[in-house]
Amino acid sequence: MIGAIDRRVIYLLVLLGLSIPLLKNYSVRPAPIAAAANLYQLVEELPSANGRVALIALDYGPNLVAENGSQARVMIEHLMRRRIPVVLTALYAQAEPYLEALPQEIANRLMLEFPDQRWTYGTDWINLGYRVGGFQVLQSIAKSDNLANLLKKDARGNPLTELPIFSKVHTLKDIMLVGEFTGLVGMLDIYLQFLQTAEYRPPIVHGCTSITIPDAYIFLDSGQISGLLEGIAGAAWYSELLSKASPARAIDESRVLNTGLGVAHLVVIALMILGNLTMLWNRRRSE
Amino acid sequence: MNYRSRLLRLFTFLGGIYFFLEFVLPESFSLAWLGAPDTNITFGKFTPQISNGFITVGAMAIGLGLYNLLSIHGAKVAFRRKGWINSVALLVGLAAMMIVTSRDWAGSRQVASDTEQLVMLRNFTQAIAADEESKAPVPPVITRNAALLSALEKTVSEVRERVTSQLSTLAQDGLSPDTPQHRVLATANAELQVALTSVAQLQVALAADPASTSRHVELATALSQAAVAYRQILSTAYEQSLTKKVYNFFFIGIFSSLGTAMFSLLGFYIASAAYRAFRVRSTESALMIIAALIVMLGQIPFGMWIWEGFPELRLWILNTPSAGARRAIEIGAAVAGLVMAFRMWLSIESESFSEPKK
Amino acid sequence: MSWEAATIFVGGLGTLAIFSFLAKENPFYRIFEHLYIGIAAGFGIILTLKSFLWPQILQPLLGLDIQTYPDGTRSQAYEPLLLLYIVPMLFGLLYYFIFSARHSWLAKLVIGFTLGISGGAAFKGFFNGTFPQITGSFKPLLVFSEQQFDWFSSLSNIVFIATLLSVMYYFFFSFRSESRALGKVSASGRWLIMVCCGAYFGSTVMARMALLVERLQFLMHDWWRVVLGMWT
Amino acid sequence: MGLEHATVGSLVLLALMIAPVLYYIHRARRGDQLYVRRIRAVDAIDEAVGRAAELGRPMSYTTSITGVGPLLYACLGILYHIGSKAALYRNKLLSPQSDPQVMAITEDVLRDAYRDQGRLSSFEPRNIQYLSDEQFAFAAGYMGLIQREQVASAFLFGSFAAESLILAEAGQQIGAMQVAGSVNIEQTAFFVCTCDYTLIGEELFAASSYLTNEPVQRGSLYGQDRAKLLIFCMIIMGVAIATYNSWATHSGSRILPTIESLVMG
Repeated sequence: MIGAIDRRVIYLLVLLGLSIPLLKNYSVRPAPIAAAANLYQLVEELPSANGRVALIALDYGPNLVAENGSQARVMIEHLMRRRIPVVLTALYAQAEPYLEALPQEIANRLMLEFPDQRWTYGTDWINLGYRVGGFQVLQSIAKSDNLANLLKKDARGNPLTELPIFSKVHTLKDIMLVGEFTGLVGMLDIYLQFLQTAEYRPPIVHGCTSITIPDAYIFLDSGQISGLLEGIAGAAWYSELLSKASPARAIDESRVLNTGLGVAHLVVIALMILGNLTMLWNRRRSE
Repeated sequence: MNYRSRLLRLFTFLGGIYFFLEFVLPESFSLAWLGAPDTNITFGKFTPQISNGFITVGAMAIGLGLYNLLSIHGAKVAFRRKGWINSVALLVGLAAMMIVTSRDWAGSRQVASDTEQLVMLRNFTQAIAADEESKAPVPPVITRNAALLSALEKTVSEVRERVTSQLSTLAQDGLSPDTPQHRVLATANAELQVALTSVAQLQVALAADPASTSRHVELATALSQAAVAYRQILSTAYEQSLTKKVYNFFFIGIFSSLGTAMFSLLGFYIASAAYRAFRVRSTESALMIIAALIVMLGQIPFGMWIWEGFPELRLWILNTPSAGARRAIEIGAAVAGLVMAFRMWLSIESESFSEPKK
Repeated sequence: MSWEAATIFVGGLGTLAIFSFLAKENPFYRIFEHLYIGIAAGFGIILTLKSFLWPQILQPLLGLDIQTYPDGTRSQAYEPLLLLYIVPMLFGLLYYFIFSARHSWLAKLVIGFTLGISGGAAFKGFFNGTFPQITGSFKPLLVFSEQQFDWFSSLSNIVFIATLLSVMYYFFFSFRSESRALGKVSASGRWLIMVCCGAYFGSTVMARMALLVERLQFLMHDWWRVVLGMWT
Repeated sequence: MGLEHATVGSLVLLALMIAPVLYYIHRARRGDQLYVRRIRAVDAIDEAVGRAAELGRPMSYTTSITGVGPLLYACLGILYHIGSKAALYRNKLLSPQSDPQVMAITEDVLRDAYRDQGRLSSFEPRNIQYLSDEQFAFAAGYMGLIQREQVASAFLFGSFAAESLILAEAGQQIGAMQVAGSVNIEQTAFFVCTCDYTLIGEELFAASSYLTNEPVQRGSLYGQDRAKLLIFCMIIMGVAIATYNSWATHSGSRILPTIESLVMG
């Protein structure tokens, strides 16, 4: 009778199943994802020179960076290419380093791609840093008629009145798009619940991890969010569209990651089949 | 029911009353029907401040966690109980991270307070012009302009000195010219020099005509541009500083890599869960396995090779049956949560566990 | 070795310590577990100060955000109402009475107050969070698009509503029903929950594996390069 | 649009949902017998406590990253029950914590449980350990703790995120009997795969009324079912209206006033 396989053997199988494709940097074209294509179109058609900003919330930590990080990267890059000012913030403490590092990394890459152009802090993006208080922060932002006065300073301690981006931003109406990237339970709900007033509700687009895809679809279906990036698959297809639009763009890592994941799924499916075979084998042997 | 439990019920009620009233009452209402003159009260006017107050109450509790850690692990170290070395590692990590994070905080606040000098002068220039029109009870314009000029003199020279020393230390530390940081520093420095020269010209004009405030608007804009560029230089320089590098060593090196490593354990655990639990024993488990297989095949490129309809079917299963089940569970939990919130707020609790007995 | 290389090296070391738990709970894992808890606590405390208590409460309270101009006048007058923030700060200190057996009831006051806050806020939360979900479920069973009967959407809506109602019915606790039909509805409710669980399990494989793939990539490329750099 | 302030419709709906709860609590207090069906997983809690007592190994109870709120309040009912049994059988109950406020509340409830069993002297605050408010530092601490203590029964109740499978697998690896309950459907899938018994969604809220069998809790559960029945019928009505609108106009424009417009104004 085949005893159940020891879990350490299973862990080893998973390790081998994943490491081999990664060693050879093996990657295939990602599967087209409709929601990612619609979101790309939505960002493409945003008016860019009216001083209104895109509020990007990075509510993920080191544990979710693989999926949410890739999504935020492709969307912020698209906004920066279209010269739409980006205001970054987070209601999740662990997002602090990404709020600083991510836009700078994208700006550096864009500056390498376009040596004559500049993307600098204060004019193309600013970082409001991590804000304590969850829904109460969003409630105050929605209610405020002078955001610079309410939010006081950015993460680097500069008064917002000093930063060029904030010269035209006064109320919620000056935020023309909200991008919320998270896999945390209930985080998107508070943006949907509290970042709105009776007269104006900024369109909210969402980058979810694959575990929260089903919930995200409820909100997409009920119209509470206007766009969705589903896990790394969404980011990989968005990145594919960006590369089509600007061929000089370097391939980012979402493509290799997407392939590695495909292999990982096959390992899990094989284990499920193996589990059932062992059970059937034992049952037939015991009769 | 002794006075203590009555006091507890009162405090619990007070906790929730603000948000309840803020929801129930309309945006603004007048007490005219009470005979009071046409008072128009907007109840939610102080919501941000009151919310901050509520968050402050919760923030005070951070010491509890610290006390618990220090007492448990401190005792282990003091009495050399089993595994005391690990407690030493914990306490060292705690102390080191507090020091490193507060040094990093101080560093970035230093950048802000250095730039504050230029911003303060800009505000002062605007205040002189504004107060003069509004005839505010302030010292006469001439003395204020004189104070402004001497302060400008001192600050501008400080800024120039600081920038040159900052750029030279960065060059020594080997910040190579082709890095984006270097390019950003170069452009920021160029903008700063332009702004400072126009400030100098306006200083001369102001010295020549100390009573006028006609050039103050120009001076204010020049000072603003200088502040923005100066801030850019200082913050980019701070990124390369030792404090920031040590902070990154602890935060990115240990804290977030351990977090990412913990999360990635799930990759192994999900495989062992799939092997152990996904066995066809009943209709229920069969349905579960079929749904899982379809969804998995629908989200990987390889699934497409077997049948290109998988992503469609995956979306349908996620959108229809599982969305319906999920929404039913969520509605049920929300109703239960609402009822529990109501009972909790009005302290309609069971006799068993939250009656403070004598 | 530069600080960047040291950061990558210690990151890889920590990752291997965590992975060693897969074999067995061991001292290498234990030391990093405790280090991780200590660092997380240290970071959490300073972060609460840095991002909330100092900028939003203490700095305005102490008037440190007011600039004094060279001629002695001030950028803004001190707002005395800010002193009210002292009340929640003192009230929050009641938490520490939890440690004294005799006065622990004082801690109950602030605990009750905090429970009350989330209780009071739940009503608005229900109408903005859950109610749109309820109204979002009012899907027509017969769907027409451009005057044409759209059988696929109608079928999907019927399945959606049937699932929603049968799972909701499964969660009724106090209805006593002997009728076989209602028994069937409740049983199908449980089956559909299982389908939902299976679907979620499948969709989470992507997320879990995503990070494992990223971690392995980090170990194999970045970390390995630093380790080789140390030897040569 | 969002509902900034309550409309008349929303207040009426709120009253209609709360009224049956108050009414049935009153009736339950008066002593009326209200039928409430059993949930298998709730009986498993006592089974697990008994197992730990027999084996003489500790138990663990965690609400992981659940914050202060109605859900935590429901979990406290179960904590009180398990704490009382732990006091009765003199069995060690470990409770790793991730939020200082929740830790204070947990200690408060367990102290009451031990006092009500007359065993306040054997209450060990040191078993309530603060690990970390960071999700995965907590998970790392939890994994190490229950493996070193060789826990016999593990209870996981509240709202979880990704760390749920780590906590459940850690218990599964040492053969602990695990009873879990979660409001998040994503984590329920993992608990179903790794734990012996799983409470799904609002069964977690109902659990404390089974364990304590108290009139207030039973009445509240009974009334809550009526509130859900109201929503159940509202959905049926809403679907009927939507179907009629769609059928009558072949397009989807609205004739009959939708429930949404009534409530949201």
